[in-house]
This record gives sequence, structure tokens and C-alpha cells, in this order.
Amino acid sequence: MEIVLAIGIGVLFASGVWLLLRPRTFQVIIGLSLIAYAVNLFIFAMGRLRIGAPPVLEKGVPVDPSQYADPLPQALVLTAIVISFAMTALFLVVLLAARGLTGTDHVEGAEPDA
Amino acid sequence: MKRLLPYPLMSLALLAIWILLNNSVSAAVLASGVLLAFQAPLIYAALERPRVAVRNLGSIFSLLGIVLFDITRSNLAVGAIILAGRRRERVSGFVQIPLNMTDQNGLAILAVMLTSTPGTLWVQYDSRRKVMLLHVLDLVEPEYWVTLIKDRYERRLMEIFE
Amino acid sequence: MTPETDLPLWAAILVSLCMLGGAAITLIGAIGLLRFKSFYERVHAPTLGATIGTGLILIGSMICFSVLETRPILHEILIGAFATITTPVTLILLVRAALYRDRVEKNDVPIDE
Amino acid sequence: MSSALILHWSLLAAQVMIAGAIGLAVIRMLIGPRAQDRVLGLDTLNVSAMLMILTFGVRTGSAVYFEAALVIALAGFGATVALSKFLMRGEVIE
Amino acid sequence: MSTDALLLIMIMLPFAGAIIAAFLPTRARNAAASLATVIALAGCACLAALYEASTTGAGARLDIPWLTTFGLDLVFRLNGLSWVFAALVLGIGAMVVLYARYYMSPEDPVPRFFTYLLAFMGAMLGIIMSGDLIQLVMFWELTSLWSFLLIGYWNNNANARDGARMALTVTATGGLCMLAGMLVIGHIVGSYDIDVVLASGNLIREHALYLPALVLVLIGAFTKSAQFPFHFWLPHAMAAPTPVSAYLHSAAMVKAGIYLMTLLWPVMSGTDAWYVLVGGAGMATLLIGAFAAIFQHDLKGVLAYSTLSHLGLITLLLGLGSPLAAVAAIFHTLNHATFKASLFMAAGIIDHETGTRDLRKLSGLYRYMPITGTLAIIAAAAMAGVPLLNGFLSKEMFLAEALNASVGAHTNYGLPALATLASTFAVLYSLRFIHQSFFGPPPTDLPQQPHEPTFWMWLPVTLLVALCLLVGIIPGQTIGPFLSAAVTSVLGENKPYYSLAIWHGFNAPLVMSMIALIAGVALYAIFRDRINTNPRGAPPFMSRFQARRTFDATLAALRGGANALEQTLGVRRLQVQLRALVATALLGGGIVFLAQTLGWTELTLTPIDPAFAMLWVLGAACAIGAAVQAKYHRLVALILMGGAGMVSCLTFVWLSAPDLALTQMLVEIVTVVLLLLGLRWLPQRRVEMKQYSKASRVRAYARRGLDLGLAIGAGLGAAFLAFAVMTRPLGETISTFFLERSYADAGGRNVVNVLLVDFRAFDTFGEITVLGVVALTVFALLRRFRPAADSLNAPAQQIRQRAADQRIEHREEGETLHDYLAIPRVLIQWLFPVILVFGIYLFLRGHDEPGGGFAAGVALSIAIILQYMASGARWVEARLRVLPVLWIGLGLLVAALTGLGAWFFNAPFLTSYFQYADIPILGRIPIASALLFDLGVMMLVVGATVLMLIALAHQSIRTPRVIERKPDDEEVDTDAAPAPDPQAPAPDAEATR
Amino acid sequence: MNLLEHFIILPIVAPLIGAALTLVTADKWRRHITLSTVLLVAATSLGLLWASSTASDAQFGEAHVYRLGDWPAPFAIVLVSDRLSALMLALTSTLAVAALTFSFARWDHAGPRFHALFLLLMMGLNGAFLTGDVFNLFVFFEVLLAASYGLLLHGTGVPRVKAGVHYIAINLAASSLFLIGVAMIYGVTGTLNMADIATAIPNVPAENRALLEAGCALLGVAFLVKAGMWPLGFWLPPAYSAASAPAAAMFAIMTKLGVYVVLRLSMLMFGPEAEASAGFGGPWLLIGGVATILFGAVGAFATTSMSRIAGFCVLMSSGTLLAVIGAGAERALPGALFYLIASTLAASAFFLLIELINRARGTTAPAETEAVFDDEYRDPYDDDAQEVRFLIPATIGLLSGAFLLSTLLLAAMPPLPTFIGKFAIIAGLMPETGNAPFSTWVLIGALTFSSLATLLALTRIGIEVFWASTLSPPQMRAPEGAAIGALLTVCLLLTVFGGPATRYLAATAAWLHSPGDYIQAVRSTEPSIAPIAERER
Ligand code: NA
Ligand code: NA
Repeated sequence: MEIVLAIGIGVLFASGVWLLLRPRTFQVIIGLSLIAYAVNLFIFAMGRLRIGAPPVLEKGVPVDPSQYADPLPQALVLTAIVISFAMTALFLVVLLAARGLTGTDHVEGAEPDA
Repeated sequence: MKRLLPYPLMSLALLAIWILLNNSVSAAVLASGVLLAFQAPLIYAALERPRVAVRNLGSIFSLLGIVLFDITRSNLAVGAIILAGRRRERVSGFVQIPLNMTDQNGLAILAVMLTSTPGTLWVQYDSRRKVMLLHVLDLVEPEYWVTLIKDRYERRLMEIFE
Repeated sequence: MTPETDLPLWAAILVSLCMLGGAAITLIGAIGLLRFKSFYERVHAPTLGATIGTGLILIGSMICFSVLETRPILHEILIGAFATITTPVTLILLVRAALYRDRVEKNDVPIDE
Repeated sequence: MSSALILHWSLLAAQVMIAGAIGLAVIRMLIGPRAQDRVLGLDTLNVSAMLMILTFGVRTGSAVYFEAALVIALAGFGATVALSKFLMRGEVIE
Repeated sequence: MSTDALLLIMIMLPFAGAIIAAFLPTRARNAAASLATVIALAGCACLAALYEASTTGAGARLDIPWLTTFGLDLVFRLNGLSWVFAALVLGIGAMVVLYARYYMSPEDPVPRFFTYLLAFMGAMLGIIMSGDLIQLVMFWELTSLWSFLLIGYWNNNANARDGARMALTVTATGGLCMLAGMLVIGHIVGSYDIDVVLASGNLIREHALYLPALVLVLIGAFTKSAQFPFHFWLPHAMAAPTPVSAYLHSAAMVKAGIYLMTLLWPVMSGTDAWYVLVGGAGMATLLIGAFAAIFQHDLKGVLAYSTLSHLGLITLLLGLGSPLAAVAAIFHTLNHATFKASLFMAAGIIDHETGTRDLRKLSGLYRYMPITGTLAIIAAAAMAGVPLLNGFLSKEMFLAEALNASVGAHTNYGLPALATLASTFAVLYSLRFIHQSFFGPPPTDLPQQPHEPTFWMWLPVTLLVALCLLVGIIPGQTIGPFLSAAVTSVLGENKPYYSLAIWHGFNAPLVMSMIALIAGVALYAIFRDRINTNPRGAPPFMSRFQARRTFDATLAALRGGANALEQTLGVRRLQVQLRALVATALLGGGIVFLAQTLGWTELTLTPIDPAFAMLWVLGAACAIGAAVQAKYHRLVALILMGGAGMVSCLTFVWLSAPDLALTQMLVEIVTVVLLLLGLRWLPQRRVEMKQYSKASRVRAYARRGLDLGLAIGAGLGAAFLAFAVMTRPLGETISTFFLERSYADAGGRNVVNVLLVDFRAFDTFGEITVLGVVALTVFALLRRFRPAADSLNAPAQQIRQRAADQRIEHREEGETLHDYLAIPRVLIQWLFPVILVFGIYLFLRGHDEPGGGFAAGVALSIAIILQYMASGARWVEARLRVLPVLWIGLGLLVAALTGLGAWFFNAPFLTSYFQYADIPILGRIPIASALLFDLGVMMLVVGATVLMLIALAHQSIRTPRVIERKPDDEEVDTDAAPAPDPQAPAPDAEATR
Repeated sequence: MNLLEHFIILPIVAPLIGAALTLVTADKWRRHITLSTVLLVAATSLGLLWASSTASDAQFGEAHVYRLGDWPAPFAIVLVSDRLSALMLALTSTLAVAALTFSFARWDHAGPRFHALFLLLMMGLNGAFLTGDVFNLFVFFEVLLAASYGLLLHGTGVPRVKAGVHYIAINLAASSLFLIGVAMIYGVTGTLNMADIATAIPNVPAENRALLEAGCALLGVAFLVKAGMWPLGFWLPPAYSAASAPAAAMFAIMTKLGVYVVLRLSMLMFGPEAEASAGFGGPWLLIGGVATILFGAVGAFATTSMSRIAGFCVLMSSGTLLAVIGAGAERALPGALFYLIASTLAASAFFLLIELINRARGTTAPAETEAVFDDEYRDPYDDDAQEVRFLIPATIGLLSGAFLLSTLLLAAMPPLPTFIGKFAIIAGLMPETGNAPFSTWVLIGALTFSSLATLLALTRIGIEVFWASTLSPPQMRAPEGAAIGALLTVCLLLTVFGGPATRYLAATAAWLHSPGDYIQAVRSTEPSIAPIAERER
């Protein structure tokens, strides 16, 4: 599983970085979103992979920490998801404002010469 | 009563949803469910939905049975079409179906039924001409569909809502 | 407490059949999505997964959990109900949009009169 | 055959089939040809993903994944509705 | 008064005066002048009172602790040398102040002038009185600053501005070099205290860093004292008001460098490097200055170049390195100050009374201003080295030292010859200065009728000229003791024998003087006309503006270079910046693996699940597809991104993170809606078939290749790091604590949720703030949103559908939309209360099961947004009062106040409280304050999400001021609609007619 | 627990509550709420500074550790107020008071929700300075970045929005690196608490060390983007010069936050105790810092726009500090901190001043875009009714004086505190015995060069503006003058009464160089409260 997830993170990251380096604002925002997926998965992976061990404690059973997936990276990812959502919204609006004011969706605010 | 419970069906549905969500019929769940069943429709009322006066509760169940049966049958039929591939000549196409029903809720349920049934698809409804455009995957005889829908579904729905 | 250890054989078979059947029908629907030639045909295909496919898997899930917890677990009904209401919303809106686009492009679709 | 074996293999097969369905939906999303085809693909993907979650719940015997599936059933159509309306009207909210 | 107090008062007085003057009204000329005079005289008085203390023993010294931690304390010292220099600064300063009162025009902001002048005086005193090298540099830079302001005082004059800037550039640069030099000296000696430094001569001279220190310090001194090759700024400083020139060029500013070289002479001189550098620069300056002075047409120009030459002379003397030469240097410094100040003042009087300083226009002024004439003649004679005047005495010493030095191996008769030549030039320009202005026919072409100035203006000149005479005639009784004190403080007990007699017998220096006098007069007689008709006022081969042009060109070149450098090193393009960021991250993350080796023992691998592997094949396909399609097919990219998002949701499900799956799913939906709302305002893009040149195509491919490389590198890097960390065992982490305590101490079974609302609630607290801030920003930005011209119109679809409604008989406008949404709308409205209930469910169960305030909030927002989509913004807002900003505010307040509630239990912020309450019928219900916190989270999320979405949605329903244009035919054509034909039956109702 | 000990939370929570109140109350209350909040935070910050300066006091100890949620360290989040944090808080408050006062003249009404954004920026800064947890640091970074995006765009207009796109894109990319870095640190050490990480680092097995360092390197890149290190700081001059004056004045401390974090973490994690990882990244910081100084100097010399020069000055200041941290010279640190304070105040004052100067030159392009939508004409934020009317006389004189002082401050000319800081840095870089390494000389050269370039650049502009052109005396409103005057006065006071400050900073540097004490303080904090209530299990 580790290798699958690692490759998945890698592909998401590579696609995101490629788009991040593109000249159109929409490409950049999609790129940032893909990077955000990759980063969330990356954080999540740092808690190591567990299948079928969600950190929801069973009722009436003494807690054995080894029986549960690491909850901390999950909490961090939740925070990161919220923040990246907020930032996507913000970047979108800023790029719209830039598009409105400059008339173009190029990241430089002007169409390239050639 | 109308003021307190403007949408009794909705309230009932919400109570049922609440119980199912919690998977429990404990006192706490019931109490909170009743509270929600009273409160949530008050917000719903803001959307100015017309109240539904269900006249024939029994028709609902018979309709439900028919629909489940039709869906299952169509699933098999369409599954067969998919798996058969090009081995069978098949024509698909649009059918205009004039409707008598005007009730919004009824039309919505009709749309859900037709669309949920594999092989038929609610495409468009012209409110002024009262004509519905249906897409049928295996269109043998357009008239068949007009009668089917009007007799099998529309009539029953109108019994319920109008 | 997992199904693999705690489910009686009859339930295991029942659950398996439901799951396999639902998954198979869903797969068939998806095959249709790929194989049908026109958009209007393709729209019919996923309905398989959304109706019977979902239904079977929900039933399987209900059986599984009800047996496991030895009490009726029915909240899967909600998924069925909600999916039934929401799937048509998308399809109706989507097909109408497709119809408009085809009309603009003069494709072979019925026109408004 | 024990129930464990039956369940293990049948659920594995079911999951592979659903993954296959997801795969076909993704292919439709990738090849189009029209935007409506891709939206349809996404819709199929959503439903299949919901089923995948349900099978996973059965596989692990855990009910904690149920809400995720419920969210797809109840609210997942929000995205496809928005996409469809965008195709029809060029705008999501008027 | 104690010595300490006197020292302190002396240094503080000018600055205090400057501050007071700064607050005087603009026209308070008299008040400012009186103030300045009082300050200067009071300073003189202090100085006089300090004479005894300074000239006995090690001199007066005052230590004031300041920034002791940094090794910076204030040390003021006054010994023989600094007393003499301070006397120049204060004494001549007093004269200049007096003179300036009558020189400055009432129209000028005179108080400001005196502010600068007094501050400058203070800074000069600071240099002279500093007992610490760093402190000396501080005052040094202050003199640069104040002189800059003084030179640029008449700032509406371009020459003044340029001169000021040049002076500042050169002297401040020099000052910084000097600072570096001082640091090196401090490093060598281990102290910046001047007394310590002066006691470490051998240490310094023999240190490996001696040469760098010497060069750096000398750059400072040379720039300040205008030594070749930094001499060029001084003539341009003439643009200053004449009192300023009189002060800067005689007693202050330029003497700072001389002071520094004299101060450090005991520890730094005596080496070959010193001799070559100091002597060479002095000699060059001496000759260049003297030669150039001959050709100036500007009165002040002559004086300025002569200043250069005299400073060169002093520097040369210091460079010679012999004690006697040092004595001569100090002596000439004093003499030069007196005669040069008086000459500048005289020049100022001429300028003031005639309106010109052009030697070619001036003539025969003696008959109009005999007093000024007499004074000027005496001062000029002193400058020329005429006997019985002070200049003669020091010049004789100079010539003698030139001869002495030539005995050595370094030069033969070159040095005395050049010294004589320079003296000849001095005679020449002094003679020309006097002859051209005071003698000859009456002037014809003067702007004003010349006459004697007021008494107060020639009084300071008279005093200074009197000094020249007194020192020239009875040196022993006048300057003698002071000079002796100064020399003693520099040379200590090794003070050489020197005589201040007027007559030393008929010796070689006298002969050289005589030659110079005669040759000077003769040369003037021969070349007078030719010099006067030289149009540029510059000597042959030495264009007057050459230095300035070089300076300007250098600065311009530097700026050009800086510009080019900034363009190369600095980038403004986002893509390049992001490339740099990615590359740096790759480098930073990768380089550690060169130094450290990564072990690969004990890998823990989970068996691969085939369905999971299949999912990721699809996820990867979606991601790559999105990357490929995002330029031309935005909607496709968005859909594919949704696919990738769904795969990561499923990954969370698979790998035991139900909360993440739930939340990601909800956020995903909102994100798609959000981006779609934005798409409407982006420009149309079609695959372009533009022909690009081959070169630009190659460049584009290279760029893409690079980007692809970076992207693949980043992907590989991330994958590698993730894999490397995932596969090695992680020992005990802090999570164990959370799992153990979650239920027992925080009352929640869903550990992730407990982390969010309790263990790490502070993160959540910050996170909701982010969301709130972003929502407010979005709102603020959209308030002023202005769409681009090409997206101002309604979308093409709407225009067509509206047209169709109008055209088809049985339709009314808007009916297409109405029918389109009629059915979905019913269903979506049914779902509204259902999703609300679901949201509440998610919220309430969050502590024990997946869910929580955030998920609930997003679900509620989706319920609201669905209504917007189905019914339109106006319709919804007429019926539902959505006050998102209020929700944001309340949400933040609820969260913050819940956190603060812990204070009532004397517990830290965000300490949660929970208890089970036994309620009749309902049973035991857990009550946790964390739930209240989560309520705040939910409220904020609803408010923020809804605010962002509806603020964006509102852009479509705002009414453009420009009346909406009808769709033009062209636009229709691009969408392949047929030409309108009103007669024909409509084949396609919706296509625009 | 002493009530006073709770006050450490006020610099974070008070701005939040203030911001929330401005959202739920009527327009007329907003200024009062904001000002009171900022003053409250300033008082608290000064209190913390005072507490730190009397650190021997048994009540507070060397570091005041506050365990949020009453969970023990290192498991939950702690706030730590030590000398360095308290100093940064006080500096932030000083800037905030000035910038807010300045904004009262005009800017706070140039767009909606200025007050809330301003307060939340302050909250983010304070949180980042106080937190002792790396992930919580990320959260507060995002809070302040989000607020800074809002403030940067405050007033909109083409330059702001264009700069905003770049600024946001780059910072979002950097934030991703931040997260990856934090995650890797957790993945290797299993903890997030800074002190706990520092404890764990020496025990990281050799075969995992490269991963830890890779994580730290990525984290470092993220901080260096914020700190503006070359080649990661190109976004800074355009962004800062586009921002409205009060926003830019607050931004002056934002790069310092990047520097602060680099300083804090490198001292804590890579001190001598870190064994194999000791001094990690130092050479790179030194090289990057010097490059930043040179780039800033060249940029300042090349440009003709005052606000860009100001931006480059911020870069130079940042580069100087990074280089000093990288050089690892313990004795240079007090000077660096002194320079940090002075250069931040100076940059801040200068950003405010530029606004007034441009007003005098008449170059304040209204930059307001043509209104397109109807409701823009009813924009409640356009009216000048809220402007403070009290004007200050003799504007040009005051402006030129302030400009001169700022020039000298930014160019680190003696005897101003920036100079003192630079001098102390250089003096501290010189080894006590033996010759200084070549890199030290390079750094000294760079420091000198940057002063010179700044001086030349600013005098060129100053001559152009104040001498070579005719200025119409601008309307300088009392709050504007007061804000600039206050900041410059603080600078002057630092020169004259710098003694206590230098002693404080020397103690700070010593404290930073003994991370063991910090770790001890965090770990040993006992649960300080009685059980809230009897909890039923
Ligand atoms: Na159907
Ligand atoms: Na600005």
C-alpha cells in the first residue's frame, strides 16, 4: 500500500507543480488544489498506514493505542483541508479581480508579447 | 395546527430520517427528533412550498410497488442491452408526452420515477404546453410510452396529489 | 468484531451475493457508459448502478450490520432514498443542458416549438 | 468454505468490480467527447465511490464510514448540479 | 565648573542650538543668528576654560557609559591637538556665523541654515573630541550629512543639488570605508579607545591587516579632505552659500581628514605604504589643485582649487613621515584656515555687493571697496606665501621638509622642484585673484553698483586677517604655545626642535620661495590674457567638468549595472519565482541526502489491496488529465480534479480516516461550486493556431521542458520522502496520550474530533479564524469587483435562451429557465430541511463518531447554496435572511468566549469541561463545553462559506452601469448559429435569432 | 494559577474578540473597539516584556509557559513567552498602534472590514510569536497571511491585485512546503512540540537523520520565503509597495516573523546539543543572507520608486539577520536583535511616510477603478465623512525631516540604532582571538555596501522629491503625523537610552544559546490548576 500511496502523492504533486508553473491563473489554482490534495495525503501518510483501524474508540473496551490509526496526522489534515479550502476561495477571487482589472487571465496581468 | 405543523408529511419524514440516522428509538433520539420535526419545517416554510394534501395514501404504496418492479425489470433489460452490444438492432429516441398533471410535487415524483428507471429519461417539460419530452433507450413504438406513462404513472400520481 | 469472524455462514453468503450482484450491475452500467454511442444513450447506463446496484449493496450492508449487532440496522435506507431523489436532479439538469448544446450545434435533437 | 473466506473473496471481487466501474467512469471523464459526457462520468464516479465506501464498511465491519457514503448520496449531487447548470446557463447562481 | 561638565557642555551646545533653531519661525533671521553666535562664543569660552586641562598630561577625558554591552561608550577627550582643531572649528565658526547673518538674504529660511550650521559645528567638534574610533566615525558621517544639507541649502539651484549629492556620495562612501578600517584597527588592537590605539603603534604597523586598515582609513580621510583621486567633489561644493564655503573649506569638513591623519600619524606613519599613499596623494593634489586654480574664472573656484592644493600640501607633509614635517603640517593647517576663511568671506562680499563672482567681469573694485580690498590683498598674500604673513612661515617649513626628504633614497630633486612649482602656481593664482578683481579699469558689466559692505560683514574678515598678520610677524608670541601643545600631543616626548622665527637666514627654502614669487609674477604677466580668455575656465587637459562627468557617468553606469543585475538576479515574473521556489525546495530537500545516508533496514510494508491500487491508477490519470486540460478546457480540468479528489477521499476511507473522508467530500462539493462561480468571469479560450517564430517556439519548449523536469522532480521527491517515512517504524508518539485520554479525560470517542475541539482546539481556533478572515477578504474584494469588458455581458447561453423565449409565441421571457429548473427545484427544496437535519446530526455526534462542527457547517452551507442554485439569489434572499457576516462574528465570539470560560475555573484558555447530566426520561446526556466550542466553529463555517459563495454569486445579479449590449452577430457565428431569418420557421428555438 | 499568567493569551484572543465585535456591531463602534483592543494588546505585550526583563523574578521564571486546554506538554499546544517572544510582541504592538493610528486618518474607510482584518493580522503575528508548537505555528502563519492578503488588497486597484496574485500564489506554495516539513518532522520524531522535537533530535537514529533534515530543510525554505531570502523573496518589493500605507507598515514585521522562526528553531533544534545535526543549514543561511543583502542593495540602488526602495530595505534587513543567524556567531546575536528592532521600526515609519510624500507630490494615483456596477456608487466606504480633519502645519518641513531621518535609519547611518545594530553585529562577528574567516569579511563588506546603496538611493530620491520638484503641502492629518512621529521617536529613544535594551538583548541571546533551559521550562510546567470539577468517567 505504501508504494501505491507514495506514487499517488507523487503524481498529484507533479501534476500540481506543473500547473503551478503555468501562466494562466486558472491553471495555477487547479495546480494549487492538486498540491493541496498531495500535501494532505502526505501529512496523513506520516502517521503510517493502517487499514480498518479508525481512531474511534470502541465502547466498553479498554483502550489499546496500538489498535488504532494515529489520530494526530488526521487532525492536522482536517485543519489543513479547511485552510486550503479558504485559500482556494481567496485565490480564486483575487484572480477574478485581477482578470477584471487587467482584462487578462495571465498571471502577469498582461498577455505575453510573443 | 397548520401553524404549528405546516408540512406534516415533511415533519414525519424528518422524524423518520432522524430515527434512521441515529439508528435508535431511545427517548433522547425521539425527543430531539420530535423537536426537529417541529422546527425544521419552519425554516422550510420560508421557501413557500405549497402544502401537499395527500388524498389517497394507499396509492402511494401501490405506486411504490409498481415503480420498484419497473425499475428492476428495466435494469435487467438495459443490462442485457449493454452486454449484448451491437448484436441487436435498437433505436433510441425522444418522445413527446402530453401530461394532464400540473402539481409540482407530482411532476417531480414522476420525473424521479422515470429518470430512475433505466431506459427512460425525463428531458424537458414545457409548462405552458404541458408537454414532457422523454428519451427512451429502446424506442419501439412511441405511442406505447405515451400510454404507459399516462396510465401507469400519471393517473396514480394524480390520484395522490390532485 | 468483524464480519469475517462473526458472521454466520448464511448471512455471509447472502451478504456476498448482494455485494457481488450490486457491484456487477454497477460495473455493467459503467460499461454501458463507455459503450453507448450517443450521449442520450449513455445517460441511461449509470442508472443501473444508482438503482439496483445501490439497492443490492445497501441490502447487503443492512443484513451484515443487523446480524453483527443483533438489532435492525436500517440507516442504509436513507442512502437509498437520498440517492433516488438526487440522482435524477443531476440527470435532468444535465440532459436538458446537453439538449440545449445540441440544438445550438444543430445536432439531430428535437427542437422547441 | 468458511464465511470469512466467502466474504473475503466476494468483497474483494465486489471492490475490484466497483473500482472497474470507477475506472470506466474516469475513462468517460477523460475522453468526453462533450462536457456533458464528462459530467455524466463524474456522476457515475460519485455513485460508484459511494458503493465502494459501503462495501468497505461491510469489509471492515465498521459503521464509521457510513456518513461519508451518506454525504455522497445526499449532497454529492451539488457538484454535478452546478456543472450541469453551468453548461445550460453559463452561470451557476443567477 | 568641572572639566567633565565643560566637555559635555561644549559638545552638547551646538546640537542644542541646532534643535532650538529648527523650531524658530522661518523668518527669524536675527534670532537664529544671535543664537548661533552665542553658541559659538560660549563654545569658545568652554574651550578656553579647558585649555589648561587639555594641554597638561594626557589631556581632558570624559567617559559616559552608553551601550556598554555593545562596547560602545561615549568618550570625549581634548588634548593639545584636538584643542587647536576645536579652536579652529569654534573660532572660525563664530566668525562665519556673524558673517552669515548679514550675508544671507531675508528671503531665505535662515533659521534652517543655522540649524544645519550649528549641527555641523557640533559634528565637527564630535570628530575632534572623540575618544573612541567608532564614535569618531559616527560624528564623521554626521559631518557628511550636515555638509550635504549645507551645500544643498539653495536647493532650487541644480548646481547646489548636484554638488551636495556629490559631496555626500564621496564623503559618506569614504566614511563607510573608514568605518571598515576602524573595525580592522579595533580588531588588531582589541579596543576602539583612541588612547589605547595610540599606544599600539607597533602592533598595528606589524599586523598582517595593517595595509587593509591603512587603505580603508585613508580612503575616509582622502575623501573628506578632498585628496586626489577623490578631490573632485570639493569645487562643486562651491554652490553652497559663501559662509558655508568659508567654513567647510577652511576650518571644518576638509580639515577632518587632516585631523584624522594627524591623529593616527603616530601609529600608522613611518611605513613605505604610508609614504607612498599619503605622500603621493598629497603631491598629486597639491599640483592639480594649484594648477587648476590658475584657470578659474569664478572667484570661489580659484579659492576652492587653492584649498585643494593647500590640503595636498598638508597631506604631503604628513606623508613625508618626519616629525618636523608633521609640525609643519599642523602649522599650515592653522594658517590655511585663517587666510582661506577670510578670502572666502571677501569673495562673498564681492559677490554680495556686485552680484557676480566672474573674474572676467570684475575689475578695479579697489576704488569702491578699499577696506575689503586691503583685507583681501593681505589674505591673498598670505596664501601666496609672502613674507611677514603666516602662510610664508609654514610654506618655508614645507619647502625645507621637501628638501630634507629629497636627501633620502626616494626622490632626488624632484620633490623640491615640484614644491617650488606648486608655490609658483600659488603666487600666480593669488595674484590673479587680487589683480583681476581689485585693479584695472572700473568695472562695466556688473549687476549691481559695488560699495563697501556693512561693518558686521567685514569685521570677521578683519579679525582673521589680523591673525594672519600677527602670526606672520610674531609667531612665537601668538601661535607658538598652541602649536607646541598640539605638536606635543602628537609627537609626545620625541618632539623635534623647530623654530618659528621669521628669518632663518638666507637658505635654500628662501631661495625657492623667491623663485616662486618671481616666477609667479612673471607667468601672470605673460599668460594673463590667455587665461582670462580661456572660455571654459579650465586648464588645458583638465576640463573643469571632467571629474563631474566621470562621477555622473560612474553613477549612471552603476545604476545601469544595478538595473541589469536586478533584472537578472531579481525576477518579477511569477512563473520564474515559482520555478525558483520549486528548485530551491528540491535542492534543499535533496542536498541532505548527499551528506547523510538513509538506512533501509526494517521496512514495514502493508500488503497491496488490488482495488486500492486500481483507484490510484485512476486518481493519477485524473490528476494528469487535469494538468493537461487546465489551459483550454477549464471545465474538464475541474471535473477531473473532482475525480482526483474523490480518489483521495476513498484513500482516507481505506486508511482509517473517516472524518477526513467526510470533510474532504463536503469541501470538494463546495470547491467545485466555488470554482464554477468563478469560471463565468474568465475569458474564452480557444486552441490558438497562432504562428510563432521558431526561436520563440524553441524557447517555449525549453521552458516547458524545464517545468516538466521540475514537476517530475517534485513528484519524485514527494513520493520518495513519503515512502521513506511511511515504511520505517515510528516509535512512541504523542498520539498515544491522545488515544488513552480521549474518552477518559475529554469524554469523546472520536479521537480526531477530540483533538480538534479539545487537545488541539487552539489549532481549530486559528483555523476558523483563517476561514473568517478569508471570507471577509473575499467579501471586501468583491465589493469592488469589476468584470472585464468581455465578460460583462450575460453568458451566451442566457442571451440565446432569452432570445428564444422572446421569439417563440407561446413563451415569455425567462420561461426556459423556469421550466429547466422547475422539477429540480422541487426536489432541492425538499432536501433543504433534510440536509439541515443531517448537519445537526453531524454536529451533535462529532465528539463520538465522525462528524463535528466543521463538517456540519459545510453541510448546512451546501443546503443553502443548493437553494441559491435552484431558485436564484434574489428569490432566496427575499425569503431567507442569511446574515453571513453576523454568523462569522458570532461564531468567533462563541469559540473565543467558550475558551475564556475556563478562566472562571482558573484553568487555562480552552480548558474543556464535561460532565454527564442525568435528565429525566432522556437518560444520561454528556455535556461538554467542547461542544459549545464546536458550535462556534459550525456557525463560523456556515457564515464564511455562505458569504464567499454568495458574494461571488452576487456579481451576476449586480446591475452593470453600462447598459447590457445586445449580442452581436459575430458572437453568434462563433457558436455556429445560423444567420437570422425572421420569415423562416424556427428550426432551433434556442439559437439566437 | 495566577490571574496574570492568563494574560499571555490576551495578545491572541483579544484581537479575535475585538474583530468579532466589529463584525457584529454597528459601524460607529468599530474604531473604538479596534483601538481599545490594540491598546489592550500593547499593554499586555509590554507587560510580558517587562516580565521577561525581570526574568529572575520567581513568579515568571525565564520563560512563561501556558498550557492551553490544561493538557500537559508536550502533548497539547503550549504558548511560551520568553525574552524573544516578548520582544517580538512588543515590537508588533508598537507597529500596530502606529499603523492603526495612521489608518484613522483615511485608510480604515477605504474598504470594508479593515478593522477586523487588522486585528486578525495582529492575532496571527502574536500567535506565531508565542506558540511553542510547530503545527500551531503553521496555523497562525496562515491566520496572519490570510489577514495580510486582505490588507494587501485593501483598497484594491490594479497594482494591488496584480501584486496580490503573485504574493498569494507564492505564499500558498510555501505553505505547502511548510506542511510537508512539519509532517516529516512528526513522521520522524513523533511529536510537534518545539521543545520536545529539540529533545528528540539527538536521539533520531542515524538511518533516519536524513529524513529529519530533509523535513527541516523544506520547513526552512518555507520560512525563508516569508523572510524574503534570495532567491525566494522577489515577491516582496512589489507586494509591499503595492500595499496601502498602514498595511505595509504592519508588513514590515512579517518578514521578521520568518527570521524569528528560523532563529527560534535553529537555536532550539540545531544547537550543539543536536549532535550530528548541530549547526544544520547555517552555511546556507549565511550565503543566502549575504545574497539577499546584495540583491536588496542592488535593487534599492536600481529603482526609482520610494516604496520599492522600502521593500528592498526590508529585504536587506532580513538578509542581514539571516546571515548573522547562519554565521552562528553568538556574540553577534544581540546586535542582530537590536538591528531587527530598529530596522523594523524604520521600515514601518518609512512606509507610512511614503504615503504622505506621494500625496505631496500628487502622485497618489487614486487607482480607483471606474465604477461598473450600480451599487458601487452607493459604496459606503467611498465617503470622506470619516476622515479626521485636524491638519498639521509646516508639513513639508516635517516631511523632509522625517524623510531624512528615515533615510539615515534605513541606511544605518550613525548614530542611529540601525547603525548601532550593524556595528554590534560586526563587532560580534570578529573572533575574540585569531583572524576572522573570509565569510565574515564578505558579510562585513555586504553590510557596508548595503548601507551605501540605500543612502545613495534614498538621497537621490530625496533630492528629486524635496529639492528638485515643487511640492504642494499635503494635508497631513494629526493621526498620520503622530504615527510617523511616534515610530521615529522610538528609534531615537533607542539610540539615546539604548543601554537597557542592549542588556535585555544580550540576555536574550544568552537565553537562546542555552536551549536546554527553554526545554526544561516547557517540560517542567506542572498542571497548575485544581481539577475543574469532579469528572465522571
Ligand atoms: Na432513467
Ligand atoms: Na505603499
